[in-house]
Amino acid sequence: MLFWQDLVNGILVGGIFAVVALGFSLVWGIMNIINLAHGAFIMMGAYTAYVLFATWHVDPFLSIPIGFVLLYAFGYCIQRFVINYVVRAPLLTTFLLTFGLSLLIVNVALLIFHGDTKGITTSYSGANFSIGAVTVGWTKLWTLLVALAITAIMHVWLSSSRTGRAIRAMALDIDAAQLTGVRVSHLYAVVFGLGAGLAGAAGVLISLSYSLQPSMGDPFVITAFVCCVLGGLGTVQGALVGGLVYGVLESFGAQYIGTGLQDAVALVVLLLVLIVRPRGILGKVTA
Amino acid sequence: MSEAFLTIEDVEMHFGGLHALDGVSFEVERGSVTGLIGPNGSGKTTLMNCVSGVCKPTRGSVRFHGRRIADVPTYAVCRLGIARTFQVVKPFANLTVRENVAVGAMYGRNGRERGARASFERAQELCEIVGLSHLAGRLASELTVPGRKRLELAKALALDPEVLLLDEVMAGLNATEVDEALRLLRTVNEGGVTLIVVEHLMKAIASISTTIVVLAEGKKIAQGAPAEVLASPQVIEAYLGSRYAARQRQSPP
Amino acid sequence: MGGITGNATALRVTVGILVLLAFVPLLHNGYYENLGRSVLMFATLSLGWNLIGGYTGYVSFGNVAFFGLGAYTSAALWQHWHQQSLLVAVLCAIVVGVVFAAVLGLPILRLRGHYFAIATLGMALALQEIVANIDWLGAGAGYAVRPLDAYSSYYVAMWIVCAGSMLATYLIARSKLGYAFVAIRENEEAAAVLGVDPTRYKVIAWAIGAAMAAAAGAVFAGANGFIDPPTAFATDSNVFPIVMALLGGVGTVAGPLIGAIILTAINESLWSRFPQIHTLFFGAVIVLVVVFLPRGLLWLLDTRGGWRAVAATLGAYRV
Amino acid sequence: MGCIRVGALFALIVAGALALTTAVPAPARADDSTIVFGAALAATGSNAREGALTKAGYDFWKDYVNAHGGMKVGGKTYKVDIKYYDDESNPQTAARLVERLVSEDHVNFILGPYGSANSATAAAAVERLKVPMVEGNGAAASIFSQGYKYTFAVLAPGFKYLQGILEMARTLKPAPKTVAISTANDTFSVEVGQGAADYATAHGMQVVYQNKYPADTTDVSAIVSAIKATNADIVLNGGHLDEALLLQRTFKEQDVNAKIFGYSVGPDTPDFRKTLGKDADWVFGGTQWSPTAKYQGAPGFIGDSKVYAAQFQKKYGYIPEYHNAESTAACLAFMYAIEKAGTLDPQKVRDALQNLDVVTFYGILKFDSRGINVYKPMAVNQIQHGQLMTVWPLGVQNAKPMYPTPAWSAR
Repeated sequence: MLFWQDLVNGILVGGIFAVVALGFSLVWGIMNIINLAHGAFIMMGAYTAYVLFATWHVDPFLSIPIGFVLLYAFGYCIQRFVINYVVRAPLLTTFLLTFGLSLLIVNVALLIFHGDTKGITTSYSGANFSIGAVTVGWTKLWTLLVALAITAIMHVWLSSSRTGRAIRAMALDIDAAQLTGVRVSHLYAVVFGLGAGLAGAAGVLISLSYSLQPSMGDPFVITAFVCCVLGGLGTVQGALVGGLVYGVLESFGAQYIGTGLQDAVALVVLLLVLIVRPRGILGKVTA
Repeated sequence: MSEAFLTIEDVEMHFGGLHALDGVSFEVERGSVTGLIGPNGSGKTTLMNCVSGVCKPTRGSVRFHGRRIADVPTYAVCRLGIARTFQVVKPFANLTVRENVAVGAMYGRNGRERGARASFERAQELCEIVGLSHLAGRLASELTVPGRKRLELAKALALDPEVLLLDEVMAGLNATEVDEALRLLRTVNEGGVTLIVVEHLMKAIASISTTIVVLAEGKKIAQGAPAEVLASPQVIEAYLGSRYAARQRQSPP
Repeated sequence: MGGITGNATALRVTVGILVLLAFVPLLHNGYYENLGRSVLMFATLSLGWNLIGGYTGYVSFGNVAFFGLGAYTSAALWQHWHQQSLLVAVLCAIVVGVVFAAVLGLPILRLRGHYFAIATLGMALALQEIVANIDWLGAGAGYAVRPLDAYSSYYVAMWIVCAGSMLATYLIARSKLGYAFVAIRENEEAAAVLGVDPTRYKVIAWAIGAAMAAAAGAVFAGANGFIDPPTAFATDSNVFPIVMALLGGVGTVAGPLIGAIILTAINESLWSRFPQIHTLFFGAVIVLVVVFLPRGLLWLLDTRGGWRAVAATLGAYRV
Repeated sequence: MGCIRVGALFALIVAGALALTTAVPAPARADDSTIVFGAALAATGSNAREGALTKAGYDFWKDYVNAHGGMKVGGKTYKVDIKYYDDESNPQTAARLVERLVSEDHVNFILGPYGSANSATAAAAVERLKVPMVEGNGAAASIFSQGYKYTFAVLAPGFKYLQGILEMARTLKPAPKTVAISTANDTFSVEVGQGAADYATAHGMQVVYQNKYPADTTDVSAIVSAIKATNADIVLNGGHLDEALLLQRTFKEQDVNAKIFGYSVGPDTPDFRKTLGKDADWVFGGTQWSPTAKYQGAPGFIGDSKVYAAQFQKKYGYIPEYHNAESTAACLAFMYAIEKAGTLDPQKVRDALQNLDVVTFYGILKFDSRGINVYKPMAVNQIQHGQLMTVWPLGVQNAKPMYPTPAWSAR
């Protein structure tokens, strides 16, 4: 009986992981940057939803686009005026730069919102329905549907829109793209902005199910990475597949191996996938 | 004669559908200088990669002192006594020229006997031989193209090789530099090192090689003494196309 | 000036400071002794990371795993065998660290770049979780470790471990081993053609670094008086050493200790003046160091590069 | 040429850094008519919030004593002051700051940091420095397993936290039989869970589920679905505020019903009630103290919890919870011990603390040989229609427990 409940739990949580991984995968796949501040962006998205909900009672699902736009602008500026200066530097530099940024953002949030734990409890939070023995929370189900919608939009946008194609060209070869008139510094900022925006949207979704405090975002960075590796880098569907697989894995790992080892199971799987199949399930061969 | 020194038996190399090498076989005697020529894309560099163990042939084998090169991991090939230079030069950019060469001296065939200090001395000697002694203290990234070619040669020699594979070492050099390079290669050959030279400069190849092997579209189309091979119609046709070869036949030089 | 030890004058000044640090216990001031021990600990961790991250060019985010293992080895020795001797603890910790580094290194070191960095981060986090579920090691609750009565012996032990690590790095940087590491960093394929077996030397670099981290962990466990998974595998002990190596000078002998002193000084002085926002300052310091000093302080002073090279490199990183 | 310039520049930088450290102003000792306490408390990091609550508890006592003529020690009256440092919720930092407070700032006594891990390292430090420390926020027994003589904890030990709820449950009709326990995998929570499990089995209840989850977990659905499968009468959790919120939400989301929902940390803090709103109703919380507890304190300080709560709310704007109260109690332990010892000599004050036996607004303060206040009983609170009421033990009760908790659908 537990099996189905855990499978459903895994898929529902996998939806959140997918949106978290989406932004991360874009920034990593296209600009080869591991964004350790991704968790801090998620936290900013969650707090945006909280502020809107607490002051004007804006329903979190409505504040997803707002969170996206705010974080897009924030991400665009950070890339354009900070990260662009070292974007071609060795991996160690960009790694530590985003770690420093994350520290900065989290501590600013701590100053503004203090350490106390906040949460959003809407009229419908906790509402659920049952199919046989399996209980499904409406909030989590809607989160999954929104996650699928965001992935679809991103996929369509990347493959068909002009900017989308320019970005994919840039991912293949910066210099070649620059030769054909692609304004790389602007497009880099667009991509990082998108990554941050998607993190903001994920943050809003997360604020519905999880409690909020300034360092809430940090565990999600590792989750994002595991999903990208599992699903395969550089493709939008990769992040989605990775998210769902990781959600189910963590759910079963917790149930059948031990709730105490929940994270360890996922990390060990990450190591195995990295060693056996670094390209991930859907990934194309990266350099 | 002891068992064959270096034999290439029916080597094939497939990249997906493309047959870069299609059954090439020939032997190399100890102490000889074999020129390897052929138009672009004839498989010269691929063959060099197979001989130097950088890649494993799809079929056939390269044997050195009877041992299959393919079975030996890349880093151990140089300890067998095979060294090579790269067409696309690969220096250690942040190390000085002397340090670049020293690494070869430390981990090459006789590397085990040499300490760090001895390796540096050997590296300094090699810098003088290839004419880089005045740049020995500079970073490898500061060298010009000809300078980097000399560095490649010095690094290969540092491995104390029995066989040295030279992949277009003289490309891009002016006339005087080519003569200097040829003189250097002759002294190295006289020192007992067997050479396999890949070049496009016919004059250079002809003057230094004892035998020449010609490749075209992955097949060996000729092998023999330089004068005889260079005059053969198939070689000319392979290089300059059939029309030119036809005119050549009617009015030989 | 043979060897890749980095700027010679800076090295002499740094060794001078290390010798000065040896006299801190004579001050009989608990606070300075604790602060000094922390600098020496982070310097050792930074030296350990520097071998794999600086010299061999493989950025590892998992060296805290070996620090934690060292700490737990020493804590287990106290908890189960009532063994308080520091020498035994450090030696056992080194053995445990090297064994784990070799066993985990063989598969993980086949990865490169981001994949390697995150695989090591994943390894450290997984190890923390696993240790938190082993009852023999105190599981999540961890356990207290009764420090020796002669408390300064922890300072002296940490000094010896740090000096030993620095000496080892210096000897390696002047020996063939150092050149194998650096060759792999510069260009792994070219290094292989020159006879350097990449896997072997990467594992050696990681194992030596692991030994240093484990030794520091063993001394830390006793000095700290309490060990639980979050303390032994703390993120700070993972990231600070890297920032310190970067600030001081990656791929040099003196860089890690210099970075450790400067960063601890900044952190400590910020503390007393701005208790609320000193972590925020720390984030800002990391961002500034990474953007303007990507190759560290010593690289600036290094006669090899000079100011032109600095400007050129910064220019090359821009888009 | 290059080397000298380089060396000089380089030495300058490093010397500057060392100077920065030493230039930290070592404040001269205040005049000798003030007793100075030192406290390394979290202002940043994961315990930032609880650190602030602890500071409020300490400061409330300091201001009260200074306003009421200070402390009389051996015929002389002293003002009282407390010096704070931020330990970043980091155990090593807490130990280093305790060293600094004693050897740099020459404080007389040490008030404990927040959290079990920080208290453990601080305990090792004060043992060396031979300066007594009283703490109110480190309940893990492992701190006291090393035979330390200079550390005292005013709060009841970790294993008693959830026992009050089980003790109350046995007196309720229909008597609940099965218990499910989930705990965070850290020093304090594991002990809380084990204490509850031992008490349950010792009193004829059956523990049908006992499991740990990673300390900073973001997903508890696996635990909740496993607990649902056991449909236990009593569902208990030993952990932190974040997990308490997460669990309570997921219980509702997966429609998990039980007669009693009990948490070691959560119901007492205003955030729990504010965030969950009516979903927080009926929840029980193990607590060291609550504003409605009826204890009659000895003279020299506020004796009645209600008066303490009122004056605290007037000063800080929120009703105090047990974090504040136990911090004030830690100061009270020092106050009564110092006045009894009649001197500021650390050794004599330590002995006075060891033999202390006094009742305060917070309850009895008495330490066993290890320094733990095993004599202090745990109270039980319940959130009834949004209000926090003390429902157990009978002596301090100001409302009857609402039992059993109705199903989610029936609320």
